Order: sequence, then C-alpha cells, then structure tokens
Amino acid sequence: MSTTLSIEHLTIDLPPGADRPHAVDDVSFAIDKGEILCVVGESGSGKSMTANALMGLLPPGVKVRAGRALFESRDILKLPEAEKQALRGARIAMIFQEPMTALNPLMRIGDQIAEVFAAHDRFTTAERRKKALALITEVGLPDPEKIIRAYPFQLSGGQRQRAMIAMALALEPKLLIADEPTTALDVTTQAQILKLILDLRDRRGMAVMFITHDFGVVAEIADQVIVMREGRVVERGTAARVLEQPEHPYTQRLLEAIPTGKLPQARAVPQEPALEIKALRKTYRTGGGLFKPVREVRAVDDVSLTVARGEVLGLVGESGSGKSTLGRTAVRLVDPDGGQVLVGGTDLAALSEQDLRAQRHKVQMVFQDPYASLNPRQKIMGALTDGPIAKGVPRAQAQSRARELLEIVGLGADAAERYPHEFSGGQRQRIGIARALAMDPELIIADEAVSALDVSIQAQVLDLLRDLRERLSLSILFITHDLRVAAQLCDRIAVMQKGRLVEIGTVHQIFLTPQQDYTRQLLAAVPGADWADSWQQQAAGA
Amino acid sequence: MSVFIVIVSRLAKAALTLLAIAILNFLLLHAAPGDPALVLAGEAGAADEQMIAQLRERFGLDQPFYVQLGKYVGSILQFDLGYSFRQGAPVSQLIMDRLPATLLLTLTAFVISLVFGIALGVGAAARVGRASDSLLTTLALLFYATPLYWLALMAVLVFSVWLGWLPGFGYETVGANLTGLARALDIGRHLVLPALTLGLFFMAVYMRMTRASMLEVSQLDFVKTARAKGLSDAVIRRRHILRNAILPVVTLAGLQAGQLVGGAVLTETVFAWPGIGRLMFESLAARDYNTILGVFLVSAAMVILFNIVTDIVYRIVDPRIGARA
Amino acid sequence: MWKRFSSNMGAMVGVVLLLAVIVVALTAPLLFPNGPWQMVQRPFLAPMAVDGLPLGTDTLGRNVAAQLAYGARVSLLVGLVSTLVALLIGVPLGALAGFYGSWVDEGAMRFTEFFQTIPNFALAIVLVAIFEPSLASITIAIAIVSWPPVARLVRAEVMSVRKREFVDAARLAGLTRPRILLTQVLPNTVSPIIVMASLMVATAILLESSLSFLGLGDPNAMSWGYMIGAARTVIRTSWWLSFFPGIAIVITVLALNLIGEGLNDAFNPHLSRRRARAGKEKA
Amino acid sequence: MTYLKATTFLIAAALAAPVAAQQAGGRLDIVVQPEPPGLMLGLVQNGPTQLVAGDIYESLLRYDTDLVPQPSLAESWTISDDGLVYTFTLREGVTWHDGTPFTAADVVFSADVFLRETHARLRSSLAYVDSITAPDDLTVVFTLKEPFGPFINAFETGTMPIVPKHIYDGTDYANNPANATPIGTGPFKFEAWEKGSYIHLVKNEDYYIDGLPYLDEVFYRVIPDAAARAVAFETGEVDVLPGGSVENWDVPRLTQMDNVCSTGNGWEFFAPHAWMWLNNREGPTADAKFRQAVMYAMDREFVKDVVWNGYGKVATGPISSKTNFYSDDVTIYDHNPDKAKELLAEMGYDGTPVRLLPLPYGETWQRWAEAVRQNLSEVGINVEIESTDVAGWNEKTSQWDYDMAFTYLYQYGDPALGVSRNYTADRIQKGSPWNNVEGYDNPALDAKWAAAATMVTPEERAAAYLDIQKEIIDDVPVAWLLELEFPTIYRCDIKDLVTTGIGVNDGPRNAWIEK
Repeated sequence: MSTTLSIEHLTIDLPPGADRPHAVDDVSFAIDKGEILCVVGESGSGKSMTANALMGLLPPGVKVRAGRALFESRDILKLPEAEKQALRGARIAMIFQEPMTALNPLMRIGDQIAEVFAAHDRFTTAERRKKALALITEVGLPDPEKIIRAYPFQLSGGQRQRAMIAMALALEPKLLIADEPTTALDVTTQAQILKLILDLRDRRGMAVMFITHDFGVVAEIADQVIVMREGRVVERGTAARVLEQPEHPYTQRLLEAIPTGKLPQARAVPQEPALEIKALRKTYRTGGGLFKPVREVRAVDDVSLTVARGEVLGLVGESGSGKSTLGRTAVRLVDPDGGQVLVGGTDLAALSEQDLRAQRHKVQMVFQDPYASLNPRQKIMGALTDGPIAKGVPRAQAQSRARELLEIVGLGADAAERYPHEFSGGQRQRIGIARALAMDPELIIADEAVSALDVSIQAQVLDLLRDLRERLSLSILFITHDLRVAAQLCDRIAVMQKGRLVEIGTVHQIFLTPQQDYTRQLLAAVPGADWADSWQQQAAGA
Repeated sequence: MSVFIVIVSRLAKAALTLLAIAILNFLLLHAAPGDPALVLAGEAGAADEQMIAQLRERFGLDQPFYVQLGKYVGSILQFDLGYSFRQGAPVSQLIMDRLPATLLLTLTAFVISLVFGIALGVGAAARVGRASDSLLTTLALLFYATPLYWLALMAVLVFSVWLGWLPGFGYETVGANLTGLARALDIGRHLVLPALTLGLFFMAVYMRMTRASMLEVSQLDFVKTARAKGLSDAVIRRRHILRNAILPVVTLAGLQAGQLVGGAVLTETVFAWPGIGRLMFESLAARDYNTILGVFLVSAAMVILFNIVTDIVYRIVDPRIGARA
Repeated sequence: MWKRFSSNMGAMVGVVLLLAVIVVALTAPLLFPNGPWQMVQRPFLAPMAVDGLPLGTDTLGRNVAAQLAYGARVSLLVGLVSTLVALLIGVPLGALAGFYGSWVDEGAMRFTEFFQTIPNFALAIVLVAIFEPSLASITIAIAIVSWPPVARLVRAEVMSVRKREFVDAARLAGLTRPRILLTQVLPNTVSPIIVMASLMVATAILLESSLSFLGLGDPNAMSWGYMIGAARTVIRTSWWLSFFPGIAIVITVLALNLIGEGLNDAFNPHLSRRRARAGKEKA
Repeated sequence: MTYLKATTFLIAAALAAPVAAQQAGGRLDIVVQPEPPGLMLGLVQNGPTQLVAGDIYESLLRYDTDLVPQPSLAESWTISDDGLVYTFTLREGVTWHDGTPFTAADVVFSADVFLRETHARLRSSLAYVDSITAPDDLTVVFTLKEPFGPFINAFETGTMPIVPKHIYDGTDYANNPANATPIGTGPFKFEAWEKGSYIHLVKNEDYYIDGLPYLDEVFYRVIPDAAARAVAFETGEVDVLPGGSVENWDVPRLTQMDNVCSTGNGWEFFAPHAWMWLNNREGPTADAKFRQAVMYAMDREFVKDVVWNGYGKVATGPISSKTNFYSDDVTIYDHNPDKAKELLAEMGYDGTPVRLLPLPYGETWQRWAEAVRQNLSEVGINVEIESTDVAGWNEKTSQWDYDMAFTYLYQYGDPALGVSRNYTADRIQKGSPWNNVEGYDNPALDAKWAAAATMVTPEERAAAYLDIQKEIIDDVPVAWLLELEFPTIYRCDIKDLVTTGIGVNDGPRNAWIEK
C-alpha cells in the first residue's frame, strides 16, 4: 500500500502566553491509502491543531515551527497560499465536530455542495447540480431533490453531518480529515455515520485521518491509532494492539477510565421509595399566535417510575427523548401538565409556588454544563450557603457545613472563598455536587452531570459519585445519554424514547436481556461495544 | 408564515400604535403653555380679546378638551389629519408638500451611509489590524463623535462660502424654472451637502457595525468549512461572511431609516431644506397642533413602514425566520 | 479585566481625555470664580489676542475659556444624570420583561416599541419645548428617548442568563424569584449595561448639545451646544467661538466611546478565545 | 420733529414722469422670515405677511420717511377743520388683479365691514368712526364721532388694506378659497407659493401708474436659518435682507462687502420700541425704586453697541424719537450701578430672585437678556432667565406670569395709536401681550392720555404729551431699552428700494435695478 500522507517531526508553536510553548511537539505519523488512522486524545492534546495545520487553517498566532507533511510528494505545509487553497476541498477534505454550526445557515444545501465544484472551477452549473444530487444520494440522505433545496436548519444533526460529508467527498479527495465528526451526535446516529465513513473508505479507497477522544469509536473504525497527550505522540500502533495491549501508562489510564460494558455487582436496594413519579405528563406547545399553527411536542408522556432510597436509577435516552424534561419536571423547574411527583409523601407537582419553596431542598440537581451551573459573580461559599440559609439554617452553621462538603468532594475548604472561574470543569462539577448535598436532599437528580467532561475527569467524578453513594447512601436519578456510563453507576436503568418510558429494569436485565427493540438498538449502537466486552472479559480473565 | 400575513398583522398592530401616538402627543401638546391663537395674534403685532376669541373659535379651541380630543381621534380614524389654521391649508397637503424633500434627503443619506458604511466596514474587516483599518476605524469614531449640526456648519463654511463649489442651503435654485434633467441636477447639487452631513454619522455607525459583525462571523465554524472547501478569501467574504454579517446591520438600518425622517430636523434647519422636520419645528413654536401631530404621525408611520420593510428583507435574506415562527 | 482594559491603548486614551474633561469641570469655579457669563473684555477677541484670554471672547466679550470649563460641567452632568434616569427606567422594565416573560414581557415590549416608534429627536424637542428648557426638562427628555434600547438589552441579557443552570440551581435552593433576579441574574448583566451606559452618556451629551443648538438649552447654564448655537451666526468672522466647543464635544464623546469600546473588549475577550474554550468544553 | 399738517395735498406733480435713468426689468430676491402664515393681508397682519402682501394690496395712502401722507389708491383728500370729516378722492382706472374695476364700494366694504371683523388694530381706530360712505364710485367719506388726531395715520397698507368686495362680500372670510391666491390692486400679482421655499410675485402689467413697477418679478425666499440667510446674501442668491432677517453680528460683515448698501430707514412708521415689562403688581418689580434701579443698572449703550452693532438709539421713555410728539426733555437714566445699588438699599431689596423672560426671536434677544442679567447681577439683583418659545412667551406675558419680560412694539406714528395702549388702566386686561401688561395704574395720567388723543391741533397735543412723558418716565412702569433700528441690507445697484415709512413692505413698487 502506498502512503498518502506522511508527517515528519511536526512542531506547532502556540502564541506567547499560552500554557505551553507548543501545541504540537515533534509529531510524526503516516497514513496509507485506504487506511483509517485514529488520532486519540483529550481536549488540548493538539490533535485538532495537527489537522488544522494540514489544511492550512491554523488560527492566527499559531504557526508551524518545524517539520513537513508530505502529500502527493509535496510538503503541503510550505505551499504558497494559492496552492494550499487548490488542495483544500479537492485533494484533502475535512469535516468538523459541530454539524449545527459548520454549515452556512443562509445557503441551500445544494448550493453549498455545488460551491466546492465552483471553488475548483469544475463542471458547468447543470453538471454541478447533478453531481450534488448524486452525492446527496451517496451519503444516504433521503429525498435528494428536496434536500438539495433545503436550508441547514431544516435538517437534523445527522443529516447535516451527512451533507458535510457529501461536500467533503465532492471532488474525491485522497485524504479525508474528520475532526470528532460524531461527538455531537446521538449514539444511533453516530453508529450510522461511522458506518458511512467506513463504507466510503471501502468504496473510494481514500485515506482517513479520524480525530476522536472516544476509544469506543476507535474500536469501531480504526486501522491505526496514535494517542496524543499535550502535543506529543505517546503511543502508536495498530488498533488491535493499542486497544488490547496499551504500552504507555497514559493510554492505559485512558482505557481504564472508559466506562465499559462491565456490569457491576448488583446491590441489594431497600424498597422504601425516595421519589415516586406517577403518570407524569408534559407537553410543549409552540406557536399558537393569531396566524400560527400550534405545534405540540409530548416531552414526557405518561411516565411512572420510582427511585428507591439509596438507589441510583439511570435514565437513558437519546436527545429529544424527554429524559431531561422528566428530570426538570421532577424538581418542578418545569411545571407538569399532569401526574404526581411524590417525595416523602408530598406531591411536589401539586404545591403552590410558595409551599414548593419550602420543599425544594428535598430534591436537588447536578447540572450538565460546569461553566453555566455556577454564578460567575458569586463566590463558592455563596453558592453553597444561599439555599441552606434560605431554608433557615443559621449562617455560621451553613458555612461550616459548606467547608465540610468541599472537603468531602475533594476540593478543600479554602475553595469556598474563590470564584468559579478559578476552577476547572471537573472541579466545578464537584462544587455542583457539594451544592446539591448542602441542602441535605432526599434525592439528587444528576442531569448529564459527566457528559461535558474529558474521559479521565469523567472517571474521577463518577468515582466520587460512587463513593458518595456508599458513604451517604444517596438516592440518585442519573440522567445520561451514555449507556456505558449508566452501567457503571446505576442499580437500575430506565430507557426513554420520544417522551415515553420504553423499558425499566436492573442493569443486568437491560444489558443482558433487553425486552424492547429500541433498547437493543441503543445497545448495538454503543461504539466499540463488542471490543469493550471482549477486552473487559480478557482483563477480568487475566 | 407567509409574508402577506406578516404584513397584515403588522399593519393592524401599527394602526393601534399610531392611534396611541396621536393621543399621547395630543395630550402632550395641549399641556404646553400657549396656544396657536395667541401666537397668531402675537405675530400680528396687536390684537384684542375679540380677535383672540374669534381665532380660538375658528381653531376649535373654545370647546372642552375632551371634545377636541374626541374630534381629533375621530378625524384620524377617517385618515384626515385635520387643518392647519396657521398655514391655512390641510395638514395632509402641507405634509405632502414637504415630504418629498425629506424623503429625498433621508433616503439619499440612508443609501449613501449604508452602501459606503458596509463597503468600508467590509474593507476594514478584511484589513483588520493593519494601518488602513486603524485609519478607517479612527475616522469612523471621529464622525461618530462629531455633532451633526457642527459638521453641517463647517461643511457650509468650507464648500459653500469659501470654495463656492456647492449651494449651502435650499432645495433648488429658486425661479430658475428648470425642468427635467436640469432640474434634477440642480436639486442634486443642493442635495450633496445635507445628504453627506446627515449620512456621515450613520455611515460611521454602519461601518463600525459591519466591521464588528464581519469579524464575529468570520470566527464561526461554517467559515472554516468554506475554507476547507478551498474557496478563495474573496468568495468566502462575499458569499459566506458578508451575507451573515449583514443581518444585524440590516436590522439596525431598518430601525434608523425610520428615525432618520424625524431626526432630520437639525440638517433641515441648517441647510434650509424644506422638509417635514423643519415643518414640525416651526409648527411647534406656533403651537400649530394639527401640523405637529400630523408630522408625528407621518414619521411614526415611516418608522413602522421601514420596520416592516426590514422584516421582509430579513425574511428574504434569512430563511430561518419565516420557518421558525 | 482591568489588565485587558488597561492594555487597550484606545481605551486608555479615552480615560485620559475624559479625566482631563472631568478635572476641568470640577475646577471651573476655582479657575474662573466670576462664572462664565461675565463680560470681561471687548467682544470677538481672537484667541491669544489678549493675555489671560487664551481662547478669546464671545459676542458679548465673555471669556470663552471660562465658558468651555463651565460647559463641561453641564455636558457631563446632563450626560450622566440622563443616563442614570434612562437606566432607572430601562433596567427594571427590561429585567422584569426578560425574567417573568409571558404577559409582563408582552406588555413591557409593546410599551418599549411604542416609544421606539416615535422619532426620538423630534420627541425630545417637543418634550423640552413643552416643559420649557431647563436642565431638569432636558435631562428627563433625553432619558425618555434613550431608555428603550436599555430595556431591550437588559431583557435580552436577562433572558439569556435566566436560562443558565445556576439560575435553576438558585430556584432549587428555594430562593424567591425577586431574589434570584436581583442576586443571581442582574449581576450577570452588569457588564453589557456598563458598556451601553458609557456609550449612552456620549449620546446624551450629543443630544443635549443638539437641543441647545436649536435654542432649547437651559438659559442659565452655559453648555457647549449653546455656545455653538450662539456662535453659528458669527462662524465666518469668529471661527473659534464654534470651533472650540465643537472640539470639546468631539473629545468628550470620543473619549466616552473609546472607553465604552475598551470596556466591551475587556468584558468580552476576543471571540476566538471564547469559542476555543467553548469548543474544549464540548470535546 | 415733524408734526402732521391737516391740509390738502394735490399730488399730480409728485408723481411726475420717472427719471430717465430708471431702468425696467429684472428680478429681486428678498428674504422673508419667518414664512408668513397667509398672504391675505386683511386677515393676517403679521410682519412677514405685510412684507409680501404689501406688494399685492394697497391702502388709500402711503407715508414717507417723515410720516407725511402720500397718495396711493386715494389721489387726494381733505380733512375738515373740526377734524371730523375725512374725504378721499380715489384714483380712476384702477382694477383688481382679476380685471374687475376698483371702486369706492370696495373701500367701504373693506373698512366698514371686512376689517371691522378681522383687524384688531384698525378696530380700535374705527371706534372713533361714526360712518363710512361712498357718495360716488370715486369718493369715500369717513365721519368721526370726535376728533382723533392720529386718524390720518390709519390709511397705511398694513393698517387698512383694501380688499376686493366682489370676492369677499357675503362669504366666510377666513375660509374663502381665494385666500390662497390673493387679489389686490398693488404693483405685483401673486404667482406661486412653494411652501417652505419661496413666494413668487410677478409684475402687474395693468398697474395704474404707467411705467411702474420696474421689476419683472419678486421672489420672497424662505430660509429658516439666520446663518443660511447670511450665506444666501453673500453668495448672491438673495438681493435684499429686510430688517431683522440676519443676526446683528452678521450686519457689519455683510455691509462691508462690495456693492452692498444698508439703510436704517423704512421703519419710521413702525418705530419699533423695545422695553422690559416690569410686573407692577407683585414682587420686587412692584416697587418704583426697584424699577428705577433696573434702569440705572443697565448699560444700554453697551447693548446698543455690542448686541445691536451700534444700530438704534437708547430710549428715553415711552415714545420713540421717530414717533410724533417725542421729547427728550425728561429724566435721563444713564448707566450708574452705584445709583442703582443706592436705590436698592433704600428700598431694602432682600435678594428675592426675579425671573426674566427673553423675547424668543433669536440670538440677539437671547444675548440681550444675558447682558441684562449680568448688569443686574452686578448691582446685586438675582436674575433667572426663563426660556420659552413664542407660544410660551405670549402665554406668560398675556397671563402676567413673569417678573421682567422683553418685548418690542410698533408705534404707528402716533402715541395715541401705539403708545398709550401700554400705560392706561383701561388697557389692563389679561389675555393680550400688547396692552398694559405691566399693570401700571395711574388715573391722573390716564386722563391726560385720553385728552391728548382727541385734541385737534398738533401744538396742543405736543404740549400734552410732553407733560405725560415727564411724569411717566419718573415712575418707570416699564424699563425702556432701545429704539430699534433694523437695517435693510441690499445690493447697491438696487435703487429706490426704501422710500417710505414702511420700508421694504412696499419697496418693490418703486425699486429698480441699475445695470
């Protein structure tokens, strides 16, 4: 096999004042024709910078310092801008993480695809349209005639990513760079896109540089793997070798941190309910003005479930399944249309605003976005004591409890006097947990509480939650889109789809003997499921 | 939602707004000391009780306040702006006489400011950080900080008095009896200074805004996509960045285009431009209620009209709006 | 914050210029104890023509330098107070509309739109003419025409902050809605309000000078717009009478704009940086 | 001073053939400020209307700069010895602009019917009139109830414009559609009015005096901004700046230009007299000592020199030196701050602030108010200027809501027409800014004013008015300021523009342009 791209000793400078001098430090690798190379790393590892350098799309202030990148026997790093431009889109194409923002919102899909031809001066207008239609068909978008005239906002996330891929493939590039193309997608969509990329690779024989942080994805797709950390390659090899016999400790740590399909031992859970949800309903209506038709979305459709005291119930579903709405309705951040939310015998759903305020402390929440869940203008102490003081706890007592909790979540008491911006994402999630605990709740709802974190950080926070569950015998409703994460922490799992509860059961029931098609689909879509199982079994056996 | 329905619902809302404006201004004006009878009598140099009483009766000022208000609202509802007793003509006629001049001035200024503002903003954004960008932004900031009327005075001083290139005031050469193209040219020459001074400030506004918006949009992901496609910078700027960046400028411009009509008072005063801004200012001192109210209504209607037009333009430029609603 | 601001050269130029204007305004009574109205010399003296009158004299032989110094007081006072009043109207209205939504929002926004529909300079003229020109009526008129953008800005900011998760957290903590609005939401809208306020002071100074220029100034307060208005009839024979106050306005307004921009940049560090971080968070 | 002589004038010779040098043709651009509210002089008599409509309408007489009556629509006239019967012989062959012949019936209709209803100022003179008759088409007889010396001054165009009976008789005058296209007998015909821009008059080819007018057309240009008006004159766009149309500061500069002439003449009939109303009813201004102190405190010479550029004359009292029966044999108030302080001390002035209402007619008046405030504050009087517009000023003065208020009024040639109205107790009436606004109430003087008006011979009247002036000037009911002079600025090649006591108002009739 011939080498499509060969990178040698690539070093990229960061602008002065950054936290390290080089974004990428002496990196070398090669991709063969028809091969998929996965570049794996956590945020800040320099994996995207490498890709951007190849495309000549480095942000201002960031410069290639040394090294070469041989492509079609030329060093593409040193090409004049005009030639780089001719290369982009034609010989090397790239797709990005955010399909929502990566398309021009004001241009029709067809035009955006045809534009690639125009940029490289190929074909007549009519031909361009025909080619665009063919591409749309090839990437598996439904109803091409309609899609070609559609605007991006009329497409779903997966469809947009397909459209992006269509654009990238337009001129049959030799190299496709995919920068976390599935990270923002639901698992089932992700599985489809991964399959599409594999198919296209097979059909066209192009080389793919696939950037990801997810070893599950690596297992699904990679031929070769390099692992990057702080700008350096720490490990390289075939996918099978790296996944099964990681050599570098960092790789090992990363692999260990991955929530796997390994099912924890089932615990005995008392049957006393901490939270009972009965026939809960919530419908969102949009429009309904003078001339607008009313659109209804049943976000939560007649759902009943119970979280027992000391139990962790996982609530799993894809985006739009209503899982978050259910969580928010349970704490009355959203008012339900019907049903009951019973906590310690009180129906939260039926309380007046004022009565509710007195009962609020019983259910607390840990939020998804560590950057949005803390008031940037309030010290941590305030965030942790506002609630208790409002509840009637004396200030001094609330403050000493706050320090105590900060110790418990592993931050140290002096964190109380600092502002949120002084903490990292993982630390903020710990603060969020401490804040929930400060209210002495009967139940905590964790809404995608680890989804925004890097794998290794995610593992730490999960450890903390597991630890707290044991120490404080917490009841937790754990909302996540990630079945693997749910399997790690939960006693039981509830699966939601389109507002309805599809299936509920113990982790073992759900993973091993799923009763519903949808659950099975979800399980099948988990990237690297097969590999993870085998590796875990192997590890367990070893 | 179709554009037609948008227009209908907006017009219905606009009618209510206009009525409210009429009533509010009516109340405001009648709260002011003095009335048109006194002013008119005052200018005659002498008057007696009988004359003032006569005038008040003619103007309908002898009636109870609520009757006056009721009558006014009644006539407004019949699209009748009333009669200016001071000028001895229907208000609608007075306004129609003056409106073309104001529209000519403001629209010219508007087009100049929008076209040049956007062009310069795009240029500055393309050269961000370089000397030409600094020069343009500094100039824009200066124009932004310069009082319009002062600039107008200086312009008259330099271009009309010292250099004698352009007429310093007026709408056309009076009594020249020009027709056709010659007249248009003549009006055009008179238009240059007022339109430029009025336009400069807004040009600065649009330039700064376009520049900022261009820079912001150029950071967005889809611009990177466009780069990755191998498009040239010029095409990216024109087709991707500008089209998106122009949306907030269009919104602002739409809001201001309407305000321009009422805000041209200063320019019209300094340049003796026979427009409705001046009509309002002159009518104010004379307490010519109907005329002031008429000007207010017409300019408010302009504001609303421009807002609706902006809305429609927005809908055409941005496909998301209509669908989302 | 301050570091970013102070490293912005434009902003620092603005601060220096504004400080200079403020110092002149504050020391005016010390520098010119006889006030701006005293007729001290022959009229129409050119700048530097006579010792002690560096900027010459006006149509009545009054000291232009003294007028400029006292004018700074009026400009700054009117600019500041009218902005404060506009904020007092706009911030609560926008905050309530943005926070409570539904009919409160509907009502507040209709009200705001209504004011935005009336041509605002014309409205200011009518208001001042009707309440008769005085510092109070000018200030109020300027405030009345300038609050709607504040209300809109605050509403938009509050609506965006209100969706952030820490507001949900505060609700779960059992805080009352007014308290959440005051302690959690509003503090996070302060930066854009400050930026807008600094630009509004500039606009208010321009508005005041335009009103004075049209003869709608307070006749007992010396202001720059008044000076230009009074001097425009003699602009060709005595250019300095309208030139200096014009420059004074340009400098002050420019300074405020520079500061406003500097604050804006400091509060919103470069978009690319923010985006990069946002990208990281998702990764 | 010139006293009126009640004699017969025969004027055939006065209108001898024009001098050979006079050239016909040309166009005059005259500034009019502000834009007149209407041109129907019978309905509207404000300044701008008089300026423009003075070329369209005419009255029976004109007055030269010494206020001596001259023939106009009346060819000749007689006044009976008892001063009661005024007989006018009208000119033959005069037609209205629409071709209808002009007759005595038009005069009777105008004076007795139309103007009685519409013209407040004339109405007070008509109060003395017993009957107006037209024995034949060319004769009009006014019969008075009692002698009224100034009656001969009532036949000026703005005071008694003759309007066409055939158009207005029996109609609603105010709403007659013909008001938009005024029809008169004057030397110029109304052609067009571009609102906000200009009024266009064209030569009346059928004017009853052969050769007149010389000019082909006159444009009255509306330019709202004083500075723009000055520029317009500089750039040659307008030829004539009537008095008051540019700010005083511009006058010296404009008059120093090449080929620019100016004249202070043409205001004699009006004799604009400026003073400050001092509210005699309440506050410090109710005290005569305070009012005298104000007179001494003001530096009126400074104002004349600086604010008015030397135009005008410091007023000595209520009667202008241009008006009949003026005398300077009275107490003279010079600029004497010490004396003012003395008077204030005597009176025991406690520093109560007084409000000062400037006249809202532009920069000059604003500066004047500022100068007065400075003068007064230098002798220890606290003054606050109140700012207001024309409507507010009218309201405040006519409702007596002021302490001191600037004004100026016309005198129309005779104290009985334009002076006594401001000082007699019977003219203390709320609602008008032209009567005894200050509230001065002196019954002894009231009787003297009344007597002086109805005396028959000028000599008697002169003596009576001297007596009045001496007395009233010591009382200072109002603070007299200046006899205003509004210079008319024009190109020197325009000849015979200002030949009468009303100046440019009827100037284009005789004006011609030297080529």
